[in-house]
Amino acid sequence: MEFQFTEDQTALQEGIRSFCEGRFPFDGIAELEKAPFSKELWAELAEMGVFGLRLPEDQGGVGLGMADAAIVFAELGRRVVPGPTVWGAALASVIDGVASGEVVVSGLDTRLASPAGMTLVDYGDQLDVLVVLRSDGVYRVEGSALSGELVEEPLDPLTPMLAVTDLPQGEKIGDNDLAHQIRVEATLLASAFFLGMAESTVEYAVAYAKGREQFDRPIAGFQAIKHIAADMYVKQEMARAAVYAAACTFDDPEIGNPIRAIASARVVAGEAAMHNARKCVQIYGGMGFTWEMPPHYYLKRTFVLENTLGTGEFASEIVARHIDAA
Amino acid sequence: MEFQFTEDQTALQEGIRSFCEGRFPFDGIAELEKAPFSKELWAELAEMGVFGLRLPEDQGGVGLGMADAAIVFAELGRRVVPGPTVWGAALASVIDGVASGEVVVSGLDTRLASPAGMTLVDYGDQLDVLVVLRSDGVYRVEGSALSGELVEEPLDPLTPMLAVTDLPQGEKIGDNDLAHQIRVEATLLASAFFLGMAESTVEYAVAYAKGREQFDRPIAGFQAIKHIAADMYVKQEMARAAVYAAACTFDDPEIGNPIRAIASARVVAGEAAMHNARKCVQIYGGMGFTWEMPPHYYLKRTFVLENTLGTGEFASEIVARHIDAA
Amino acid sequence: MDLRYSDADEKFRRELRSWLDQEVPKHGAPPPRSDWDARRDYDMGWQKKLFEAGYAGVNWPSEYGGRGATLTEELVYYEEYARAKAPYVGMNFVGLRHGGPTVIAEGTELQKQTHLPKILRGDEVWCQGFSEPSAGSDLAALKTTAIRDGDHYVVNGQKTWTSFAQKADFCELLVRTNPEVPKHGGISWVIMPMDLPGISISPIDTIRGESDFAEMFLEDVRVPVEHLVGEENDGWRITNVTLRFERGSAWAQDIYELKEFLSDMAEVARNITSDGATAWDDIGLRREAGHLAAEADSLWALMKWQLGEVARTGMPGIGGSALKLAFTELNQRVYEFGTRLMGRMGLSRTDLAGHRNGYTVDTFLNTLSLTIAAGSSQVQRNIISERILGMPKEKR
Amino acid sequence: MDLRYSDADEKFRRELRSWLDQEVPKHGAPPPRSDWDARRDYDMGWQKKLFEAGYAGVNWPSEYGGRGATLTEELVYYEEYARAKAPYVGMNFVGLRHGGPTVIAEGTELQKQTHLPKILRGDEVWCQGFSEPSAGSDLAALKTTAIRDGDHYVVNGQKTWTSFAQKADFCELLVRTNPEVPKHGGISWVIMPMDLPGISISPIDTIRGESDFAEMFLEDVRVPVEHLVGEENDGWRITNVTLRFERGSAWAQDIYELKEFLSDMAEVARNITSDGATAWDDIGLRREAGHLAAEADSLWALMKWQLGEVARTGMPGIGGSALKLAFTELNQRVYEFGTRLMGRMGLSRTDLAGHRNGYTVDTFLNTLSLTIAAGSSQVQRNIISERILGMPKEKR
Repeated sequence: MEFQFTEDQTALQEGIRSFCEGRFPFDGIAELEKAPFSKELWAELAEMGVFGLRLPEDQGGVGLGMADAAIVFAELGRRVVPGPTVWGAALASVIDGVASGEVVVSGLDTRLASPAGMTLVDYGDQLDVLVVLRSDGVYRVEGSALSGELVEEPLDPLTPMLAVTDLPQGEKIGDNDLAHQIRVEATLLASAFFLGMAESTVEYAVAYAKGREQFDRPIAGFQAIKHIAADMYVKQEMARAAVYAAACTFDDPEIGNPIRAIASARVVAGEAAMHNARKCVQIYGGMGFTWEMPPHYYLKRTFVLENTLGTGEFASEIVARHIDAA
Repeated sequence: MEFQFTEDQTALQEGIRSFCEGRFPFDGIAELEKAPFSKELWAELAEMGVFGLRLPEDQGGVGLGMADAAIVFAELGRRVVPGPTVWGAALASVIDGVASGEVVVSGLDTRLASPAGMTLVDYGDQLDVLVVLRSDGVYRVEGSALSGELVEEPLDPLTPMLAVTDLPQGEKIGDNDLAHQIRVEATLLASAFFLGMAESTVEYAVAYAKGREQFDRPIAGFQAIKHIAADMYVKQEMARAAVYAAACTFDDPEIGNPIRAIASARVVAGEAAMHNARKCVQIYGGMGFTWEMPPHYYLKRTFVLENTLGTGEFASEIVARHIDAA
Repeated sequence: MDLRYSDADEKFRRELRSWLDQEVPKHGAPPPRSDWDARRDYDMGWQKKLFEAGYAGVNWPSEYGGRGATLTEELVYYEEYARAKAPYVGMNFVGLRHGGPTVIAEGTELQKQTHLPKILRGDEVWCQGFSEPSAGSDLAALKTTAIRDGDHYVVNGQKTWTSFAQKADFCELLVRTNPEVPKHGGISWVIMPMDLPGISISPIDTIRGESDFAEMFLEDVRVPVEHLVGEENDGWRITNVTLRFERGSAWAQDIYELKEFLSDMAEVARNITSDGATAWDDIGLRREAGHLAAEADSLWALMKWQLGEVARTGMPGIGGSALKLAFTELNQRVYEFGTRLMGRMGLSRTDLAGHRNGYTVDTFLNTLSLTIAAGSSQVQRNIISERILGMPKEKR
Repeated sequence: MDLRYSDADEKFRRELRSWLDQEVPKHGAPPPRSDWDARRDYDMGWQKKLFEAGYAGVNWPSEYGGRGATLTEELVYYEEYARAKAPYVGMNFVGLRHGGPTVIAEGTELQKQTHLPKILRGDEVWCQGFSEPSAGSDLAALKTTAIRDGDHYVVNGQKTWTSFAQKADFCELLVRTNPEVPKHGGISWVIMPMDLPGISISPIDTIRGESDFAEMFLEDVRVPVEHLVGEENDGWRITNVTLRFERGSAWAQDIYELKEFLSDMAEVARNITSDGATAWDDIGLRREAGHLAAEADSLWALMKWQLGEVARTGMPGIGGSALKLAFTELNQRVYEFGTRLMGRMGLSRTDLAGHRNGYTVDTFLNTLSLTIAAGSSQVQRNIISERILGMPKEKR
């Protein structure tokens, strides 16, 4: 056992971080908002191996494991990278052309309740394929078959939504086992994305508090602010350990029960992202309530992911179901 | 509308407070622990009007309302006064001799789950009468019919418990309407008791923090401690308003729905008592973990009351049931 | 203790309810956010209707156009207003809730006569010029200066979070009139006409998008000295009067709306079905709704308790900090609950297919500002611990 | 990243599990709390058995009687120990978890040879003499003095929260050897034999009743200078070594127990029936249990992550503060959950009719001390914010 990054993993992390920081710098976010997602961006991400990371090399992938994928997705989360990346990486082995970046894919789980008879599809106007997880299996819907109107003001400015009134049934391409597999893998990747967001909001909040003076000193010197930051840090640390432990368990199920480990990671990482984003807004004070500052992007993306594959509450129930099987 | 104490109510509060402070001073608590409860104490409380407060004068009562009773029970809570006082005041109109102090009564609600096939009866070795609320109505069990062993180490040193293995069925003395009435009244009195405990623990915590020096200053000067205390104060204020509003609503149901108001008060006051007791232990630090200091008595009594008439979670469900009927 | 409304209160309620039932639908839906002229017409037109019907300034003195009624009638007003989902106070917010009450408490007779009737009639829009970029929680650190020049103050500086600055006629402005003394001692409270030369405005986008807030730049703005409220350099005390109003009964309507919103969400939950069960069948969700409603109930009761104090003293007490803290924190939890209930529909800030998803999530975003503005939760906890509980002040 | 135990680890696990399965039942139930002699026999007898079977000091150096194994084997040890519900470490706590590791890190060769084997063999009981009545969170404010007199220190003062003082052979004692310098600079760390004249003991009753803690009064106690560990006046640094152990891997067993306890509570919940449904049928309760288990899982993972760091650096990192904070707070919530589940049975601190009600509520009470002792949650948050996040220190 050596539960630390290997040298290769550190290198992987540095590579993807450097790509994300260059490609999604915060001072370019206003520009990005105009067209948050494009086929070109998808291809760039594919080029970086984001989708094909876990595919065998003979299928055009990189042949790495889920632990490596988690590292990559934590980095995407740190910069709230737009696009249905979680679905892309979870579906690369199911839908041809995703790993190479030729096919833009997103997904939808019909279990997620919504009070209206309407389906919101992330990036629905730009998809080649939408994979729908229904109660009896997995369905493939062609992007061209999706009709509806773009949501006028999506909660997350980097996640445009198509409001589809009549979701086509599509072609059945897999049974419940496949649906389960997709849910599990995508949940882990989403958890890693949450982790990255939880890390970034700690860093932003601490840096801002150090620079912001009130009452003749940096607000970072007030115990109230320090203790909020300390709790944010603890949530980040728990999320990190849980996400990577779940990824290792996925890669090597003899370590433990991957279903429980992934659900636990989902609970803790989702909560870390939400908690830290909200506290980041609070620590930024009035500036945290402005569009021009970073915190709201993290809060909003957290809500998107929270409603993508089942909520944190739902994941808690899964953990409870496996409570005797550590 | 004038939602403030009347002069009479202020006088009532001062009277009962002065009695409780004299009769249950904190430096006499070690003595009290040896025999927390007795027929004499019960008679003294009866003398103060604790049980007969709401009975008409021609039935030997004082003829006051629930708002006045709430004031009295908040004062009992402030000094964690021992004895089945909540039951006594709720049952004075049901069991003869309680108001005058001749008959010691306690109660039991069989709805409260317990993992063992055993019934714990508060002060079970000293009762004249035990009133049992069952799913089909109200039953009277004579104290002499209760057999069992005293619990060796009751959680609350001021609430001895008899572990009764075979609870007698008793004599049916009322239907579900009576059971409902008793539950509602007792819940309100318990909420007032919670309120008093929540107030005391704020006062204790703040006083201790002002006197305790660490890092060359009173710990009351640290923002972390100040903010904990502020939150305790807020919980106390919410509890006070909720309890007295519920009592007024009970006395005058045209104001609103007394069931919802009482359940709301129960939720908020119970939580205030629990939160404030735990934070009081924390602010006392190591001393809060010692038997000789007051905080643990409040924490332990809170657990007793929490398990007396239905938990706070149960009360939340009642509020939800009445959510459309403010 | 008496929570029963008087017969007079109930009579007032019946009349008001019937008037609102008739007038609210007639006033129609608010115009788009970006159409400032139409918004001013909408907000001020509604205020004029209230005034003409005798419902403006319920507890303001009658000699200045108010109803001169009791605080309980004001409470009835807020209840019925919330129940009728009447138009948001909008551009009248600062005048009715801050500026007006401050002028009533501290203004000269002339100031009262000049402004109060106009505020009530919907003829004057006020904005707030308190915060500055480097004076947020530490409001007293403000740097905007007002230097006396004859019978004028010459004002220079920058304000932020100035709501409705674009359409305001007057600004309640905090300025530094004496830079030589410790910061709390040199502040004054003035009424600045917004049509003076030297004022420029730059809108602020909040996390909800375009907003009613702006940055305001002041360059040699000449404000006549008779616009000073109270004594020169006594502005900090006066500000605390204003802030106390903001922390006191000003929340009544919002708390009542919270209770209404929770009832609405219960209704929504009863209509969301999945696998044959409704969301409301989930006992965990019901408990959470009940818990939030219990807290809302207790805040509503606390509001009434504090009104009892105001009735005795004529001024919201320091306890308003407890109400502000508790309300703003609960408010976040309630609308976050609602947003969760909306599921994926909550990912649109626009209402979809007649649902309140957009309203819910947008209001949730707004709740995030309330634990920051008008004294953050951290500042309120300082106030409570120092001024109510007597704990020592922070070492500086 | 690799979370798989090696084949050697698994072999160790099989042997240890089989040994525990055999020996734990044989060692019987612990004696009553008040019978100190019997308790020493019970605790130290068990330690001797561990030692003889080669399971004492799993990662202590083999030259001093330890197993000299890896940190992962130590983790296996804690897992199996918790799973087997083996005897509580009891009187061996200070020696095994604080004093021993500190001597390994900072002691002289002679000190190591003198004490380490005896601690491992169950021949030496240690107690901790750190806290004083006026030096709790501010440990460095301690006043107990040690004045050099020839080849002895003459010690005077009062300690508190000295666990097992009644039966201890040695005390890890913090004393002030230089009162002239700022408080952190004048502290030394000494091993005080408990049979010296001038030591008196007064037991402390905790909120659980009688306890293992005592106040310790020191009057002209003459401690030979060779009992000094490390340099004179370097005690604060050394103390932080000890505290880091206390905040680091020392929690492994407790975290694992938390996971086990939650499984047990799920079992209990499945057996509590009311109106034909079990407590476990309540989706709100299940979610809460699942949420707590998720947090316990993540703490267990964080423990392993930090062990990976210890393996690299040889010392628990400052991150142990995060683990201590998270664990002690979660611990309270888990046992409060258990206590709630027990319903009225939780009102007895004695187990009733074979249920774990007494254990559950008594453990809950104990969890309240853990957010206070060894650096309160407030102190840990200070450490994290200042030493990890680089935020400014409190103004003093």
